[in-house]
Amino acid sequence: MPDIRAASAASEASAASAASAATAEAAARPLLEVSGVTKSFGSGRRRLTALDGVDIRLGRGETLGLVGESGCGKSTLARVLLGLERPDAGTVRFDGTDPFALRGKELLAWRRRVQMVFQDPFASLNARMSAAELIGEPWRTHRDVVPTPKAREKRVRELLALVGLRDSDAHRYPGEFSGGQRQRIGIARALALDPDLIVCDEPVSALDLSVQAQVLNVLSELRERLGVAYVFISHDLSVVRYIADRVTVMYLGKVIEHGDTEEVFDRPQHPYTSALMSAAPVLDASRTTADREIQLQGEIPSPFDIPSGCRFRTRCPHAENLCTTEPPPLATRGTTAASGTHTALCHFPLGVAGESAGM
Amino acid sequence: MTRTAAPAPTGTDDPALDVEGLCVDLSTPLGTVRAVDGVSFSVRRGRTLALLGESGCGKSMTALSVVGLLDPAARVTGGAVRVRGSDTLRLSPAERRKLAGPVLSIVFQDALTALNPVQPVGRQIGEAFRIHRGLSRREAREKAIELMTRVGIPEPRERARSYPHQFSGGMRQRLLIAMAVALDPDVLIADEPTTALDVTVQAQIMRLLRDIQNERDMALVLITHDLAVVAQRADDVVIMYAGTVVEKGPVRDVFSAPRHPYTQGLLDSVPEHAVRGRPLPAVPGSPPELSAVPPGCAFQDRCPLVRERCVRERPVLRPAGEGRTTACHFAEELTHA
Amino acid sequence: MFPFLRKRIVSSAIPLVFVVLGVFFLARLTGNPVDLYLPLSATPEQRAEFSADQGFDLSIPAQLWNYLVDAAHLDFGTSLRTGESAGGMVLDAFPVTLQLAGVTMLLAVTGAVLVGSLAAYRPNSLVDRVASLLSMTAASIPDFWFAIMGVLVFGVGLGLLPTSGTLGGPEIWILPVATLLIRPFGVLVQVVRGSMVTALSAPYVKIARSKGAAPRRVIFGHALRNAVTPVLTVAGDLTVGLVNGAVIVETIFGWPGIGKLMIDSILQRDFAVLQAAVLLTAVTIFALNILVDVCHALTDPRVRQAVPA
Amino acid sequence: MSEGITMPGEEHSAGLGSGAEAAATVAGAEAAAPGSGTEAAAPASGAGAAARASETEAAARASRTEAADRASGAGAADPALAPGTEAAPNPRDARTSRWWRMLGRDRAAAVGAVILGLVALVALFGPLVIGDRAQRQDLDASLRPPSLSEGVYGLLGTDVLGRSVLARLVEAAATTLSVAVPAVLCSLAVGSALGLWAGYHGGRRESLAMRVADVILSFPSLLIAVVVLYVFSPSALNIVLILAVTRIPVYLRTARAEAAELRSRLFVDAARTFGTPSRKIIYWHILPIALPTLLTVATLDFCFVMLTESSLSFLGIGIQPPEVSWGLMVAQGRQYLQTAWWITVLPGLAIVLTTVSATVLAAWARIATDPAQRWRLTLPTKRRGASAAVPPELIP
Amino acid sequence: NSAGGDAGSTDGRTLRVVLTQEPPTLEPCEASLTSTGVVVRSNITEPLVERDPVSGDLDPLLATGWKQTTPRTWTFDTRGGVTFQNGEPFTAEDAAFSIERAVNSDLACNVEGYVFGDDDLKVKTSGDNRLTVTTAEPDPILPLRLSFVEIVPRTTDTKAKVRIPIGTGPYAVRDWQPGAAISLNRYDDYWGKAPDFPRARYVWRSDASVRAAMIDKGEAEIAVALDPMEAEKDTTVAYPNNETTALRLDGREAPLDDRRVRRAIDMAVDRDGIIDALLGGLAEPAAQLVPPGVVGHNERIKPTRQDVTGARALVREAKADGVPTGRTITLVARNGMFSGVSETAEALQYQMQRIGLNVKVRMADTATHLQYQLRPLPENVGPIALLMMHGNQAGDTAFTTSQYLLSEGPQSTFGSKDLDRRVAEAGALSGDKRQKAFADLLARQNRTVVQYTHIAHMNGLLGLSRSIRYEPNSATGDELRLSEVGQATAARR
Ligand SMILES: Nc1ncnc2c1ncn2[C@@H]1O[C@H](COP(=O)(O)OP(=O)(O)OP(=O)(O)O)[C@@H](O)[C@H]1O
Ligand SMILES: Nc1ncnc2c1ncn2[C@@H]1O[C@H](COP(=O)(O)OP(=O)(O)OP(=O)(O)O)[C@@H](O)[C@H]1O
Ligand SMILES: [Mg+2]
Ligand SMILES: [Mg+2]
Repeated sequence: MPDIRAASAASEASAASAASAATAEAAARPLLEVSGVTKSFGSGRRRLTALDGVDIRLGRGETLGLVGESGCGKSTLARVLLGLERPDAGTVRFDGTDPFALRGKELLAWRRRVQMVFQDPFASLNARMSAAELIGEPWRTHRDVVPTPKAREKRVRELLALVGLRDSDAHRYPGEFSGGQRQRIGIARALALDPDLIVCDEPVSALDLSVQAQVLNVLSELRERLGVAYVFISHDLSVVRYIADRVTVMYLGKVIEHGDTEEVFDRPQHPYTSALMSAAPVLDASRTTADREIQLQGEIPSPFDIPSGCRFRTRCPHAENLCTTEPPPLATRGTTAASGTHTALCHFPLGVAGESAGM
Repeated sequence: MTRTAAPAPTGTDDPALDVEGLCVDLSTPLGTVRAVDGVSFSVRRGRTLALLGESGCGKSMTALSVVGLLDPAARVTGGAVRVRGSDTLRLSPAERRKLAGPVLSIVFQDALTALNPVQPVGRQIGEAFRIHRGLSRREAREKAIELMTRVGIPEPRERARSYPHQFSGGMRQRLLIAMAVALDPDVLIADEPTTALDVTVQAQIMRLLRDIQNERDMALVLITHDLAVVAQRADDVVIMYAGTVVEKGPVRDVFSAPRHPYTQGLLDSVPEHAVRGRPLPAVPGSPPELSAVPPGCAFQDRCPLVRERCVRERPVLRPAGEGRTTACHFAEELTHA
Repeated sequence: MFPFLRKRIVSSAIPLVFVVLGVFFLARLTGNPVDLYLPLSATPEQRAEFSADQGFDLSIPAQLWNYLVDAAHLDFGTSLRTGESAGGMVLDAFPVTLQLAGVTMLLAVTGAVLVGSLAAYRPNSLVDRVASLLSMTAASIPDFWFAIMGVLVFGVGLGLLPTSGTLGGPEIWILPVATLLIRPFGVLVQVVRGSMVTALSAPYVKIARSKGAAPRRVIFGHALRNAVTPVLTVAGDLTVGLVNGAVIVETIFGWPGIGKLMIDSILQRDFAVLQAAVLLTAVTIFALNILVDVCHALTDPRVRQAVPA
Repeated sequence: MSEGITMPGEEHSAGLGSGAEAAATVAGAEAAAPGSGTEAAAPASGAGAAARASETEAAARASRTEAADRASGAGAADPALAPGTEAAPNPRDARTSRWWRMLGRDRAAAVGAVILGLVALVALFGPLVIGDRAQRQDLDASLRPPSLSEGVYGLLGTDVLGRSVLARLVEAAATTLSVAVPAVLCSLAVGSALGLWAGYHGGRRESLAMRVADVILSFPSLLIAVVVLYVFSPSALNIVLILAVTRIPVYLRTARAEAAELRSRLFVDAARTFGTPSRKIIYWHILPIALPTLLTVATLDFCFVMLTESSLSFLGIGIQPPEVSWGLMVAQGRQYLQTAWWITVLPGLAIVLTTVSATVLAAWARIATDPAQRWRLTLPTKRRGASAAVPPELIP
Repeated sequence: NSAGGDAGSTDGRTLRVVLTQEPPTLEPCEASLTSTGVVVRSNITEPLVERDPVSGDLDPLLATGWKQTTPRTWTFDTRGGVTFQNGEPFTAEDAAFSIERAVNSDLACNVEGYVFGDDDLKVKTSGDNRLTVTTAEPDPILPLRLSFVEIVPRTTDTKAKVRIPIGTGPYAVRDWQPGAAISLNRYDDYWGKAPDFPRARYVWRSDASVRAAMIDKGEAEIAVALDPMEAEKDTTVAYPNNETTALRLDGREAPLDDRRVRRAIDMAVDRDGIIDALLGGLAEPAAQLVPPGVVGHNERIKPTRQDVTGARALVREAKADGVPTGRTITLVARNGMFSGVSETAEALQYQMQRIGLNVKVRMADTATHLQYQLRPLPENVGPIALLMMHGNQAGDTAFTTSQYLLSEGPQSTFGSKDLDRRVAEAGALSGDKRQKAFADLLARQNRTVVQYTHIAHMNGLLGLSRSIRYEPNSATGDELRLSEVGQATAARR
């Protein structure tokens, strides 16, 4: 992507320093550590547990893919990470500090470090603000980041260039951009504060194929050059497989599998993961899925009424009595790649060769 | 035309739906533009035709004009839509209403809003029977329950009294399908029936559609921009770009050997084929605004093969192999690439 | 639905208290009614005696306390003007207003639904534009002017209708109702049109049409019930306006309703009646709001199930 | 239900040909020039190419918009101002002229705007022109019918005190507006502020604000009017205050509903992730979006305020003579309905005309300010489809 | 009750009367309230004596004769053979009871304060037909005062006021539908001449145009208080109603404390213009507070002619002497005082401004207006010119002077010692001397005090359907005698 590289020297410099800092500390402690986060909505009989003891870890410059059925709590987790929602229990540690304990200046400082790219580029940009205003919006609050109007103008141009837009686009309004271009504005806005972590909540699912490719390219380019870490939420498995270093699979508010991307995709341990993989249609007509598709029975249980024991048992092809009574243990399997382990929450994790999706 | 319950005999070569040279004009801020420009395709009973293309290329518009549900801002300015031997575009509204349901039917994408939020779903599903068969409320309800059973809604008798918001997205989509196939239409158009759903649900829906299609021997027009779905589900594919058809043919052939650079680009940008860490080979740019489709080839701005001829001359659909057509001046180059 | 109602009832009762207190104090602000009820030549002693009789010599908090205690026993005092029980007077006057408001709103809503739907079905058609213009004009005609014109034209000029009054056949309703009707009708036509336009462009309407449903079925079977929410809200508020403010119609046509009673008792400083009347209308408005909520819940199953936040 | 479909008289060829399309094509070609010019300078490969291609595309689109605007507006595009030569058109000018053009497209709204403009001019400058004519009495000239022979001031006849009805209409315009406009603005400001705050925060603050609205609504406003106007002085200021207070709930509810809906929008979430304080989110993001609706409500409320003021006059507690408003004129003149219609019909007509104009203009403004609807104004009326809905908050 | 609306159908047997408002009560001791009296007096109940509205003489009614036996005692002979509508015979006991109830009880009857002040009366009966009334002070006009006491049977409640009375009058209440109508039936055992109409029915409309419309439409036979605009119709009759409008100038506040200014205001008013344009020509320019026919009315004082230049000169003169003529005078008027009141106020304001004064109008409601009208007068409100209307129903100037001319009079802002003394003296006189003393008094106020700018002696306007015959008189507004209404057998006038 030569033209992104051709962005101004300033951003190059900041990018370089961020990247080197990230590598230096990466081993020391994870950028993000979420443990036991629980979040529920409503009350009484209408109480809905959206997140139930979720743990995730993310190193600097890493990309974590988050997949799972609709309504399993991915977006809620993202909102917790962004501090938009306060968890009922559990801890969030960002670079060692708990963002929910922060106040005033410190809170603002933390806000600079975590940003979000939203699923819907149409809804997440205020249609009445120009691209420049949108990108500069964070600076209205963080006045010290780019103090002078001149510098802001310059920085907007840099950011536009960084995401592959032109200077002249600065004065256009979102309505005049295509979906892909809008999503780039969203990314540029997320970058305006030089964050360490960007949470992407389904950033490409509203876009069609060719645009999706453009946006994915911008994201991976930035990771390489600026060392940004991503939490990447998607239910398009091929996209996750393409972009993520690790994958976390969620089901009904719980993390049920976690591991390196290749591991999880090639040797899923949890029956749900495996079913998920098999359900995804593949392009290659020779490998039609009809024969090997694991058909899940029944509907996702209501989040108001989560099944006892293993929450997947109602639809699991391998469910046994044990699954009804006992919550499943965390099964860990030795790793193949250099870092991390491959864990699954299951009484009867699938074997290595067994029902692997074998992509 | 009066409805006859018996479906036309299968196996005839008469297409169940034959669209020919369909043109749709759209009034926009910049004047009238042609949103659908000479689209032709036909589909026989029991077969599935996929309409594929980028967002905004006119797929839905084509579908809506076939069923006669266009917005007032749009109107059909040319072409013919033939079902059961008559051109629906030339029928009066009342005659057209007689076709809607028993002959032509459509499933919309957005299951969240496509069901009437204030009516019990049973009533909505049974409505077609009340309109076309004059059944009583109770009979229509029984029919609705049957249909709900068919599409796999558990406890259909109780659920028939529920309202749409009490169903999950996937269930709602199934209800929409039930509604659309209620009267065994000859042709079912499914406009992005799974876009909003996640993979496991999507798989369920596609399976359901396939089963129902086989069972009732319908012609299915499947609109989507998901290549994988097309690859797995369709017999034939029509690829649209900026309101025109750029390539047409059996799915297997088209996907294995695209004869249009746009088809090629689409296939390339699928992440499934990509190597991690390497940039995806995306089709650069975005499609032309409808008000400014350039003279010559509509794809010229984004085409890697663009030549001077493409700017001057609009390529027409030409045969390119058996059962295949393409609209590219340089289709051969792709073939041999 | 019941928790929802319970919550609504509790939270709406609080304003009631404020209204009652507010009226009490506002009424006291208008001054002592003694002069109005004693002959011009009354002596200071007579005035003092009268004040004492009516309890106007007490401090305001003491008066308030007495009032609240009596009100708790459903005793709203006696009217200074007529010497009758204030509660009784108010209850006598109320049905008239309620009937007027009820009939008016019934007609306004039905008419507006018909006209508004027709206009919305073909936006910008001739029908639509005529309906819009007429409804806007109707909504901006001063009502007393319309009433007097009505009396002169239909009552005296054409001799078709009685000029005024409350006793008689259905024809006596025509002019008062028409006068009350014009504004709510004009407003509602526009609201119905607006929300019908939205409803008619909703996807479920497309689905209905794809099933071959005829226009009537589409409008009344599908769109209307979805469009009715804002119409209900507005109609509710318009009814509140009528309950509180049918003064002009009641004045002109001699209908002994609560609006006229209220303004008379304000002008006559007849506090007991005023307080009773305001309390009753406030309760009615409160009930009306609940009714509107219940209607919402009836027409929209989503509201019925909404978890109160 | 197929009004979208027209029956083509003869078979329509699938190719190009319609005039509109040709025009669009020309505009596109024109626009292509600058786009390709810039492209030459930049290197091209990969995603960069993608980005650049869309840039040119966007640029072309922008200039197309202008070109088309010009073409459709004036009917004659100036070739000298072709997009290529035009460095940076002053966006403000362009925007202003676009407003005018959009107004021109809606004949009813244009007429409404002219009427409102006239009323405003008359209200502003009329009193200067007429001097004390509105007050000058001549009991001998009482109740003269409109006539051409009595000079300008006799044009619309005289009232019972022999004052010129024309002069009084002019002076009344000023009073009426000086009551209605501040009343509407006050309630708009207070109600909106409260409603936005309540709607954005939700919870207890929301129910508090809603209860305040309930109290005001269930209070007989006549009582407040009588108390304030009879007990305190019945000045125009007090009428303004009363009207403003009683109308607050309308805006409060509307603003609350809008804010409650907007607070869950993604761009508000986005602003929160930057740490933007709520106050500023309301001001930057919510207010601008809620404003058109609120303004529409305000315009419609304008009508209500004028009518209420008139009803107050009917009950004798409105504007006090010798000040004069349209409402007062209607109310005072009603007893002469049979003998001297012009005293009451003319001010009534003024009220109706003004409010209908305002309503029509408000409907237009809603479309014109909504980027998603605006284009409808460029279509011929018949094909415009549904125009913007009157907001449900149009509560009297 | 068919097409005719509230007032019932046109059956020729029911006399339908449309009033301005519903009577708050029909309690006879409240009959001096116009809205009650117009229904009750001489229709349902009757007094001992009644005053002839035209001649001003007292005529016997339930008393056949009376005389002053001592300076403080009057004896009355009551009429025999009279029965109440409940069938009981009328005796002197009933008369005594009624006087006790109205004047001496704790009911706080309106008539008590209005006619009798604080003084209680001693009432004694001797036999069925003789009644003696003793006053604390000599009272030459006691019979006149007693004409305000309506006679009710002994069975009437003494603790509380009654809403529906029983009397000896020609009509008895049949039915009162609150808010809608009051129906009367002819009392067949009435001692006097039986009225023409067997039934009567009162309804009320506050809007004058609706009342007029009801006559036009044939929904009522009589409509009271029509707008002067209707005067040209042949279905209306004007009658002098004893009301006089005037501006009361508060002589305690500058610039009204200067007599020149007060006189200037008097000269500024265009009485003829106001009467012609605003009052439909239905009034007479006034120069005093009492109209002709009232004892004490002075024939010789003429209404002031409008003289703008003269008035301006006076104001200038006052100003030159340091009177702050620029101070804003508030002209207070009452909504609904008479038809066209707000226009009249505007006209007065304009005319006062033309002579160089600064005037603003304040239209008030009855209660507010009363605060300005009655002592204690409001403080710190600046100079007030109160537009007021005075009705001397009793027919004797004494009722006027005690209220409006005494310097401490309840409705007077100031006065002079000299005038106060003369008022006291005149009150003790009777006959021609009384007339002359009061006439002189009125002229003197115009010369020396100038508290009032008299405007007009008003006329009422009655709507009368062609089917009836009725001659209104000055009492009609307070006492509409249904028995005087006849069927129009021949063409009316
Ligand atoms: N504010 C809220 N109030 C109540 N329930 C909520 C709220 N936010 C989310 N939920 C519920 O929590 C559950 C998880 O929602 P969430 O949006 O996190 O799912 P998701 O995995 O992002 O789904 P999708 O793939 O559809 O975006 C859902 O059942 C949702 O209905
Ligand atoms: N009602 C409308 N008014 C104006 N333009 C419209 C309208 N409906 C569709 N269009 C435009 O017509 C073109 C074709 O739209 P269409 O809905 O057929 O696209 P599509 O291929 O179905 O896209 P998607 O995949 O996003 O559904 C688009 O450019 C769209 O913007
Ligand atoms: Mg989500
Ligand atoms: Mg579509």
